[in-house]
Amino acid sequence: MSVLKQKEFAIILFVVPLLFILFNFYTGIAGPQATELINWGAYLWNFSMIIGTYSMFRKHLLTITERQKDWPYSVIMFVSFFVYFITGYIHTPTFQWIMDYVQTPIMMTIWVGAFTTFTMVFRGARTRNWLGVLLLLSTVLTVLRMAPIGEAIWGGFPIIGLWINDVPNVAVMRAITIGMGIGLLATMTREILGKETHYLGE
Amino acid sequence: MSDFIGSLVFVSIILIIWTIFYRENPFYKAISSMSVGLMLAFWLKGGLDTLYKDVIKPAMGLEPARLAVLIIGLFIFMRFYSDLEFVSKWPIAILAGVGTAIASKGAVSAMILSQIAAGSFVGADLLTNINNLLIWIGTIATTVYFLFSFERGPILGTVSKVGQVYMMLAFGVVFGMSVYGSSVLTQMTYLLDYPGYIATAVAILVIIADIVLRMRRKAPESS
Amino acid sequence: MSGKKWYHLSMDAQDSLVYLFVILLCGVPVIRPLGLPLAINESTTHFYETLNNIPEGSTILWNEGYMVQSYVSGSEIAFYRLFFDLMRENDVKVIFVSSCVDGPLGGAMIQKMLDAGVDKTDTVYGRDYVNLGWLPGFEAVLAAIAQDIQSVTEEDAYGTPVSDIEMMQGLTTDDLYLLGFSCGVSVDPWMRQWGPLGKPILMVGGESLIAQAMGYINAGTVEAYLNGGRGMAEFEKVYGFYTLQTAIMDSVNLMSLYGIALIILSNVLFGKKKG
Amino acid sequence: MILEGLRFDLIILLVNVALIYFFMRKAEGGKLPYIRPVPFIEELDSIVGRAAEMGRPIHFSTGYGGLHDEWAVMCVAGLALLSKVAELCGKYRVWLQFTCFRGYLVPIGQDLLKTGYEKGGNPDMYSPDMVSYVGEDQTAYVAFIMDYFMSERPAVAMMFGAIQAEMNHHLMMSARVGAVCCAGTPRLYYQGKMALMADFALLGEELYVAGASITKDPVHMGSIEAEDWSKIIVLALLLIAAIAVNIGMPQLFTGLMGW
Repeated sequence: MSVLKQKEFAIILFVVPLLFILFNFYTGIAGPQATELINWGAYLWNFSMIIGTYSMFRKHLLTITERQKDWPYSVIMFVSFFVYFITGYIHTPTFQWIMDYVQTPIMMTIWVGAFTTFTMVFRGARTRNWLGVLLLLSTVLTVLRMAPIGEAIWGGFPIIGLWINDVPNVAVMRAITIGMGIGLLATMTREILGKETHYLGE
Repeated sequence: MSDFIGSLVFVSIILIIWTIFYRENPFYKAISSMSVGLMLAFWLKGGLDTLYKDVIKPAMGLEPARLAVLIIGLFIFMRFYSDLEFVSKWPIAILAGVGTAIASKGAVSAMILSQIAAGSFVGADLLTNINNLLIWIGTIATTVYFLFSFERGPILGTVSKVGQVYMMLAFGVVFGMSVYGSSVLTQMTYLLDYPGYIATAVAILVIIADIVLRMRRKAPESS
Repeated sequence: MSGKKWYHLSMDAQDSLVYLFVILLCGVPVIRPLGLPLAINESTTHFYETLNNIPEGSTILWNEGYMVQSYVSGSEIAFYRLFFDLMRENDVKVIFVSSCVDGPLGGAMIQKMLDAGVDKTDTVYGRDYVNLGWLPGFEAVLAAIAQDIQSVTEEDAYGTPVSDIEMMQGLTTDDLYLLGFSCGVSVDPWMRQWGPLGKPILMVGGESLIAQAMGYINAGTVEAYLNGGRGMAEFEKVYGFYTLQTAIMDSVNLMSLYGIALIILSNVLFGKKKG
Repeated sequence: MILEGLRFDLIILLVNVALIYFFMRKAEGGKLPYIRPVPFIEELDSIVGRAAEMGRPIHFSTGYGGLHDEWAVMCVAGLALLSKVAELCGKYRVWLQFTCFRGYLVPIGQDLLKTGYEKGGNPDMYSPDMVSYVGEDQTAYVAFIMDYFMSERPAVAMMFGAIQAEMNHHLMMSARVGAVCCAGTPRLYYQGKMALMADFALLGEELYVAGASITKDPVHMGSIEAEDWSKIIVLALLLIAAIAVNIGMPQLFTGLMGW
């Protein structure tokens, strides 16, 4: 029993599926079993999500019972959760109504995508050195390439903009992609050798 | 009828969330905590439906593999029994193992090898040759910039500087694209459409009233 | 307000003004569209031709994962309609599946497109197209698709077991002629899982995701792509079916100029403060 | 045995694995490699010190990616930085708020923070409420971050790891609240915004290097040196492929890949 308690056993549970899937990828042997293991990744992720939801409920329940700061908002959170979750199974038209007219505007608007970009541009587009100037120049040229008005102002913008996208951008994205690929392999190796076990919470 | 109310709710939610740009207010906090509840329910329902469909139903049919993953999945709830706490780490270990394997198996061919297949600088027309040459130089310079365990001498220093110039141009493209694309426009069409503009008009009045109130409250203090 | 000039607004007030202008500039074209001509990029026409050149009777897979805007504004309707045209003309079969990071909204997007967006005359569910709905696990689902299409899920979005669906009988991943996806996040997972298959891949992504994926596009892993909102508006023009996306292109012009003006303004202010 | 077209693929994988194993063994044997200094790590002490003077909390987040997906790599480096910042916060008695996105990061975060505050010398200051989790969805996560910045007005805002769109809100709210903004992610999409906006930006793999130079962990230091040599091999392949194509042997490299 004590063997199971050891950290090493959990590392074995990490390494064995990993090596098995790689073995199948390179040799094509035991395909169905590898597929099953890949699907296990998705199913176990569901269970870990349930744990995350439970620990979040415990926190909000604590906020309510002890009347901590902002406890009415936790009540709103619970009410909206139960209403939405239960109608999902009992009364689908209401679920669909909530999805169309309540959840979608929240998901679309809470992003405030444009606003964050414009505040960032207003607050942060400060060029600290000549490299910053280069970055902003390339930003402006790309914006003028993409917006139809850029072409209306001067025919050259789309050509320059496209060149910046097709040459320097390709070169840098290629180098960074290679770097990320190598980084991924390095981490996989460290995890196989058991040197990195943050997934166990150390 | 439900569309009319629905559109009004749709637009008023957008307006309530936009009030955060005016100033912090309880309505925004209410919507944000409601979004927490709705998202949790949404994800949980999606997850549970799939779990039932792909794991619980086959496990009932005594399909061995799905029965095994159901049991291992339930181990995760052992976290709350202190003596069995180590068992709860097993599903997370398998999960992380499969996740890393999936990512690494495709990494070599898609992220490394297919990127190395360089374009040729001979034949074809002159422009593509120059462009391919510039891409090739840029890739090498940027990769040299990301070498960390070498002293940056004069040669490596200048090559890294060339890499930095390339990177600034490339990051400018990525940043420019995000400045260009935005989702506000979709919302605007709903705000100015049939039922929506009623709520928009009301919102504008509320904000103006709030500004006037706060100006009057500030005015007596300073005079 | 002694000593403080009227334009020395608080930081919050300045930001509110910036946002007010964003809202106003977005509103103007909705009321009075500019109607500037939209040039068609070569990548969009290549995307259109690739879809049209799909051989008779082959099966393709579409992985839906675009952002929530497309659920509301239906910006993807154009190529969904083209899928159904291909079903009628070339007897092409399409598998719709979503593993998008926005959660079950991916399944809702496909469902909304199938209900209201497309023209389903004489196409039969189960024979011409199948909807597997939303599946959790993101890259794990992409890996399962690449490994074996039959194992992706037990039942489709409506509860019928995959083994009973006519077009899925005996279908393997190798039979899939083409894989397409729309993404709201970076494209590396799709490239890693589908790249090694060597099949043509179609991509629809947000503008800056495309800029980031230029390495893969230049290397040929991606066959053709639509460049975000603008790409979809161009595709609508090529295909000849217009939605909100084309109207949005007008407002984008003003927003872009506004963005550039802000860049210049913030640098001038920063220069003055530093000077 | 090995499938057609994957043999060269496997060779590259095994070469990388061998390099990492060799350099890790070398580093663990005591010969730590020379790592170019990362400016952000030197400043970390003064950043936390400034937060202590202003008496306002530090907000830390590892962003959207967790330990179960291919972003585990970045989240791990983010957690390494978190443990160092927690130690410094323990030393300077600063409240460190860690917002995590995945359920399983809550226990991991609490463990890291507790050990950090103990090492810093103020174990009494640690409380489990320092770790906040608002569900698996980005929308709620982003809403929480905006709420937190508006109400708590942190002195320093740090975001390291696999960050998605919440980088926008992080940069925006840091600029609005006037917090010292530190950000680092290897994800391509945000390099431009970070390079322009953040006071301290870790571009590309610098996040991994920062994580390693903090922990001085021979494993990470060794693998950074190994990765450098892998990049040099890739540069060599790039050179050979380009030369081969241009002296009239275009089949050399593509043939090798299809072998």
